[in-house]
Amino acid sequence: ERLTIFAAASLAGPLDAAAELWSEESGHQTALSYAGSSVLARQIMAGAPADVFLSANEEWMDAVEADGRLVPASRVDLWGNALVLVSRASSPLPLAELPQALSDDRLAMALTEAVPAGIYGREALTALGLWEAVAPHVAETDNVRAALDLVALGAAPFGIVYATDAAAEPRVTVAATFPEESHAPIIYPGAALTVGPAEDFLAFLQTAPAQALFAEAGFTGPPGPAP
Amino acid sequence: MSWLGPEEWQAVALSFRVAICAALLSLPFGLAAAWALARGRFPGRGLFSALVHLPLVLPPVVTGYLLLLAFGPEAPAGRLLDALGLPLAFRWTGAVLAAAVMGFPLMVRAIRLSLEAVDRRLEEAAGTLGASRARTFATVTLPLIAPGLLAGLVLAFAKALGEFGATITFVANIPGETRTIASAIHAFLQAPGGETAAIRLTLVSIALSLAALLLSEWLAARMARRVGA
Amino acid sequence: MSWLGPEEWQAVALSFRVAICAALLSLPFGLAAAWALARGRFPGRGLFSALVHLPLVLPPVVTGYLLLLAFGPEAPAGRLLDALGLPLAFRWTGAVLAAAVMGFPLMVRAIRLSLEAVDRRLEEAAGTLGASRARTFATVTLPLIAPGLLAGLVLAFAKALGEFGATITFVANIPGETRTIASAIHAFLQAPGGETAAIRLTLVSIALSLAALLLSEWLAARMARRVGA
Amino acid sequence: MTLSVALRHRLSPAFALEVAFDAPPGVTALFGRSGAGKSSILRAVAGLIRPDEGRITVDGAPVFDSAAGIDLPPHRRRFGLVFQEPRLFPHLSVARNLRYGRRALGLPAAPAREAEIVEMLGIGALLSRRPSGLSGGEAARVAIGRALLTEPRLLMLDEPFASLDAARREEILPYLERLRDHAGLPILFVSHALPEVARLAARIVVLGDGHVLRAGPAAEMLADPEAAELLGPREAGAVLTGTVGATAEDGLTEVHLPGGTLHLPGVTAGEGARIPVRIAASDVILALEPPRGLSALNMLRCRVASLHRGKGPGVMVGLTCGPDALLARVTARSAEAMGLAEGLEVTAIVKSVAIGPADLGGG
Amino acid sequence: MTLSVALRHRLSPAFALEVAFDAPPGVTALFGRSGAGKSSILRAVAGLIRPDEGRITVDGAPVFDSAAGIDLPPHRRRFGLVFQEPRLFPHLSVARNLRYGRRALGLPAAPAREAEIVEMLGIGALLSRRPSGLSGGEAARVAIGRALLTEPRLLMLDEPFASLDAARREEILPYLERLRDHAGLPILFVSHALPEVARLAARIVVLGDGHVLRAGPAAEMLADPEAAELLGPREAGAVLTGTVGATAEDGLTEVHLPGGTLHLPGVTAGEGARIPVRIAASDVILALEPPRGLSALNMLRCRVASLHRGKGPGVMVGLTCGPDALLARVTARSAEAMGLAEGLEVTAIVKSVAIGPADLGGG
Ligand SMILES: Nc1ncnc2c1ncn2[C@@H]1O[C@H](COP(=O)(O)OP(=O)(O)OP(=O)(O)O)[C@@H](O)[C@H]1O
Ligand SMILES: Nc1ncnc2c1ncn2[C@@H]1O[C@H](COP(=O)(O)OP(=O)(O)OP(=O)(O)O)[C@@H](O)[C@H]1O
Ligand code: MOO
Ligand SMILES: [Mg+2]
Ligand SMILES: [Mg+2]
Repeated sequence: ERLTIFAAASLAGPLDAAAELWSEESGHQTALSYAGSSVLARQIMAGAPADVFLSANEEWMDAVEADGRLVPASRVDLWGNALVLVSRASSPLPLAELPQALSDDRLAMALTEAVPAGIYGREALTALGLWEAVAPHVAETDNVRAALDLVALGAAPFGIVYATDAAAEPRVTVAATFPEESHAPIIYPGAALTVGPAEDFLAFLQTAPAQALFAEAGFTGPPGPAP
Repeated sequence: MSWLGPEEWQAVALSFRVAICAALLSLPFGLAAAWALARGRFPGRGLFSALVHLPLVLPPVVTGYLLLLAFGPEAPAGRLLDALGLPLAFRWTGAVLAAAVMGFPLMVRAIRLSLEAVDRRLEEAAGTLGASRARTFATVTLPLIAPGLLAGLVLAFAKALGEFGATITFVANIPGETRTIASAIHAFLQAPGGETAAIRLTLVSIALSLAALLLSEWLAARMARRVGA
Repeated sequence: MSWLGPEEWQAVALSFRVAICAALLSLPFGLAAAWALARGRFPGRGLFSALVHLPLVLPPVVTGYLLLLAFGPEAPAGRLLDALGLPLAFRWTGAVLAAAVMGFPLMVRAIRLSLEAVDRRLEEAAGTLGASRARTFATVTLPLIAPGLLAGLVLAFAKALGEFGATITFVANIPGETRTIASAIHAFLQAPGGETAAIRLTLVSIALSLAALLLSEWLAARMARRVGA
Repeated sequence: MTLSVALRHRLSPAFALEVAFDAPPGVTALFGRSGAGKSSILRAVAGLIRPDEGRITVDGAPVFDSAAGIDLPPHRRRFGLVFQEPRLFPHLSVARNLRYGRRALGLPAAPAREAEIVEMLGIGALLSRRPSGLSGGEAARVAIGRALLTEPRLLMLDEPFASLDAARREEILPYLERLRDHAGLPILFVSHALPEVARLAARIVVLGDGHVLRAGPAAEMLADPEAAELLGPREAGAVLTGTVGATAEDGLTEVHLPGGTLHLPGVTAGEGARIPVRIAASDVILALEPPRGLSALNMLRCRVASLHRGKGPGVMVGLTCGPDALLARVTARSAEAMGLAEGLEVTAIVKSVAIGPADLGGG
Repeated sequence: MTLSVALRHRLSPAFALEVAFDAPPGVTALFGRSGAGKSSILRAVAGLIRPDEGRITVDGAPVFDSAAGIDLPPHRRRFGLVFQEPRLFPHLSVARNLRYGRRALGLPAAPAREAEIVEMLGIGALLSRRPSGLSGGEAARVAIGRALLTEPRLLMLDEPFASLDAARREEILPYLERLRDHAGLPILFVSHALPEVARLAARIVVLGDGHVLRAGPAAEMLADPEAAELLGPREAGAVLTGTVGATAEDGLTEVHLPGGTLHLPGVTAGEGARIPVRIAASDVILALEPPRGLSALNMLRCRVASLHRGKGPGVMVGLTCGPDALLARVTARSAEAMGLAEGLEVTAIVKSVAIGPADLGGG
């Protein structure tokens, strides 16, 4: 019997490893379908035969929950992440100096009204009083990886991405990390859509060996118990 | 290409199967649509043409959503097909449908251009020689539009290899079932550190399409030589 | 359509501009490539054909990525164009390039099909009447492939309207500069509750393409009437 | 089997067809200047044009009837048509072009018939070739063969010999004559060459500007000085019917006419057969009395029936030679010098060799 | 200006061209059976086929020379070619088809010339139409006009009259004659109709299977009993040159030949002009002594020069009438009955009306 897991694309690396581990332990096969959270959520709401949903943001999980697709009480916050400013230069940059440092250049971000990383970034910049100044310079991308690519390839000097992305890209360095309080907590919620093995898998993801895999990729632990 | 992992091989094999099926499956429909557009004189021809072009005009994700709405497991059409033993949602068959739909405007246009270039006087001649309309179509029109059919197949095949927006939206990205090369590449590009795997798959994709293209060019050259053009 | 907000209007206007420019810009190149493929006999023709088809085969994101590599501000080609006063990065001009590249295989194939259907004997006749090769091309070949050129323009225009993967990857999504309808639709779809806005823009997109299609069908019908076919 | 055509069709603001004629078994020639509407009539009969109005029937059974709403598609009419251009299928070999019709009609292969037609048309060496490299005349011949092999119940030929040399024509004409004489099917034949028309056709329909200017039996039309104007004075002539007699060692065959005996070369019909003989008006010399010491062997005693002065310096003389009508074209000066007048007895001298195979029916 | 052609070219494993001939100013007819290679030669001369080997020169200047690596593209040769098929540009009106060449060559518009050609070809009513609806003959005429209007330095016509009626031919032939006589350009003329060839051509090149079977001046070729076999016996005849004399009231013009005077209708050349007159061998009757009371006006005193028995029942009689050579075709029986032998004096009788405008040069 195969467990179908719909997961946000940004989880790919450590999740593959975790799923393999769990398969060995439980004897269950897994099939991981990666895509953007929005796509996954809509598919689930259209009746997709998924057993587990791992979202990169809470809103899409909320939407799926409101649609009555979740196994009651199975929703759990699994991981957290940090938001960082990356650049190709190796020197750190105080966030306050970002507008000047940008001058006429572009700041790469995921879509600031649609994609979680972009939404968090805008929230943080606003909280820091920098949004007005940088907004005209923002180059929005479809997903956070594309924003990272713009920086990696030198198209934009700065970008705002997750710490996990920055860790995997040798061509960029972290110039600054956004203070945790400048944005809503970055939470990756998970939930079971079917009873049985799906719930077991969610439980497994919370075990130490699984969490270690994610920590290695730069994810932080769950920010406290689920609300 | 032993440097491809088993999951990647799976994606390559699936992509190939999906692309072939999509190209062949859309051929008769493409031919019918091209015929209607090239030869038909019916009200709403303009609208029909627009409908055919729609998958080109809409962002692929939108097309994918529309397919999901129409053929999803909870949509009436989807249920019907399911009952008929042809489930689409989140199956490779759905990937075929998505790829076919996305390549449809390309196929229709290629066939239509060929159809419009057919010398109608040859069809007249076939009629006076005793060939019914169906026979004339099969023995005169069809061979004469072979270049267009071939071009349509190549375009549909290539498009199917490259298509992921509608596919991933309609049937997700499930290894072995709906994870095509393009979906895999896309997923790899979204995950940290996936570039090398993405490049590997991209090269496979290019190789596949190159093979298809060379085959089609060879076929086209043979046909042209036979016609002596 | 007062139900569109000013930002949306901007996206519509920009999309229109990008699509028109992409279609027209790629026309001469498409013609040259189609000519080489239809008439040329040079080594590497198969590879060239594969290269032309590449944007169809590759996931759009990959194409966008490759464009970024080739024409990014740090790439030599990008620098050169920048120095020549044609900056592409994060500019609507870059969106035009991305759309043109994505539509290129479609345009080339349409023109090529028409070229292959041209009766070469008419070109011979033009030569014996004193027309140089260039003149023959301009006065005989070009008018005869008009259906293919028109089809190529329509396909490129439609594709440009629907294209966002390569565009957003290459030039991002900057309101007023590179946020086309397709990018906007895609963005709306990424957030819960964005559907109505997405549907509005989708309808505009359909209307635009319908207008372009009807125009092209009308032009094609006029041409056909003039030739009396 | 008889074809009846009556139709009205506007092709353009400037040109309309309005014709009615019958075509009984045998050859009916459509004759007329370029643009007169000959090809358009064939297209309408074949079902490729749908006339605005009219009726096209075969033995009374309509294949088209605008009033009754009948319009059989071309393939159900079973009318063969050799178009003015070859229209060969470029994707099929010559052999498959030839067999196309039989296969479409579900007729069994006819190797003997096919071999005969291929032989007659001289296209044996072309069978495996594609049409694209064929010469103009080669393509025309394949097109003729393709139509003949379908065994149609009506055959239409649109200037089939236009691009063929005289020798090739001589090889195809006897075949058409046999077809005409034995198959009992109506043949519509468009040609600008009156010798061919005269040789093949039993009836002539002269067309002008979409209308029938004149129609009637070929013999009458060709011998009618007035119709001769339409056909072109140089082409006018009479068609007489004679009985084949003995053939001498030197190859000349006697053909007996009521007014006398002709000695003709190249007659292939058997003794006793009745064959048409065309004598062009310009090939006839008139003499007041039978001359001697002349190389011309054929002399007929005739009586002047009519004299028509045309626009030029020529006079068309209608003659009756027994029951047959003959035409002679002489200069006005000769007519005067000889005192030609109605009722005068004259000798019509015809060179044997002026009557070549093209003017000889049967075969 | 003289065209010299010498080339070798393999078109297919089964067919190769290997020809050499000269075409001086005036008309050179290419004559030969279907598939003989006529059109292929025109294509090579026009630059549409690149021969494997050879030289094509105009007054010694090569337009093609395989040894020297010269191969002018078609448009730089300035050779006009009327193809066997019309090949009109479908996207241009008839008028713009006609003007295409002048515009391509940058020649100034020539309204008078254009009007003259349009009038001659009878295509005035078609000018604003597209080629697609034209009849076969209409399209052929437009194609002729299109080539004529480019004022080429060499003109090639590939069966230009194949789909035209006799009357239309009579309207175009005089134009070609004027062109031939006044423009001083070589004209290569492909035709299956020997009367046309005889009327227009100064030289005849007979082709067979890609080779030149025989070539020479038209008068010699047509009067040479041996060449007559190649041209087809029914088409053989002599071309004599006569001096135009007075035209009588009845429209007959005297044409003086050394052997006598002919009275011919339809002569349009002025008094004193020297014109060629073609007399077909089958139109000549021989008499031992001048007969009387005959409608034929033209009698020439001649001497029998040669007798050739062909395969059939005919004998080709070569005659010398003064310095002119004449051919007569009679039956063997007549030849025997008359005791025809070399040196015998005979009277050659020719009907005036047998010599139509098609056989009359000048104009
Ligand atoms: N591309 C080709 N491939 C093979 N054979 C060819 C090709 N072109 C011409 N031929 C052959 O060469 C021969 C000469 O052709 P061409 O067209 O010159 O003949 P033609 O004398 O003009 O005949 P026609 O009077 O029928 O027009 C023909 O037998 C033809 O089949
Ligand atoms: N589709 C059309 N539109 C306008 N005129 C047409 C059309 N088809 C034919 N005609 C005209 O109708 C007339 C008759 O054409 P048709 O082809 O029947 O002539 P035809 O007698 O066969 O002449 P030809 O001997 O030159 O082949 C011509 O003047 C032609 O221009
Ligand atoms: O996987 Mo996401 O929701 O595009 O960051
Ligand atoms: Mg016609
Ligand atoms: Mg030819």
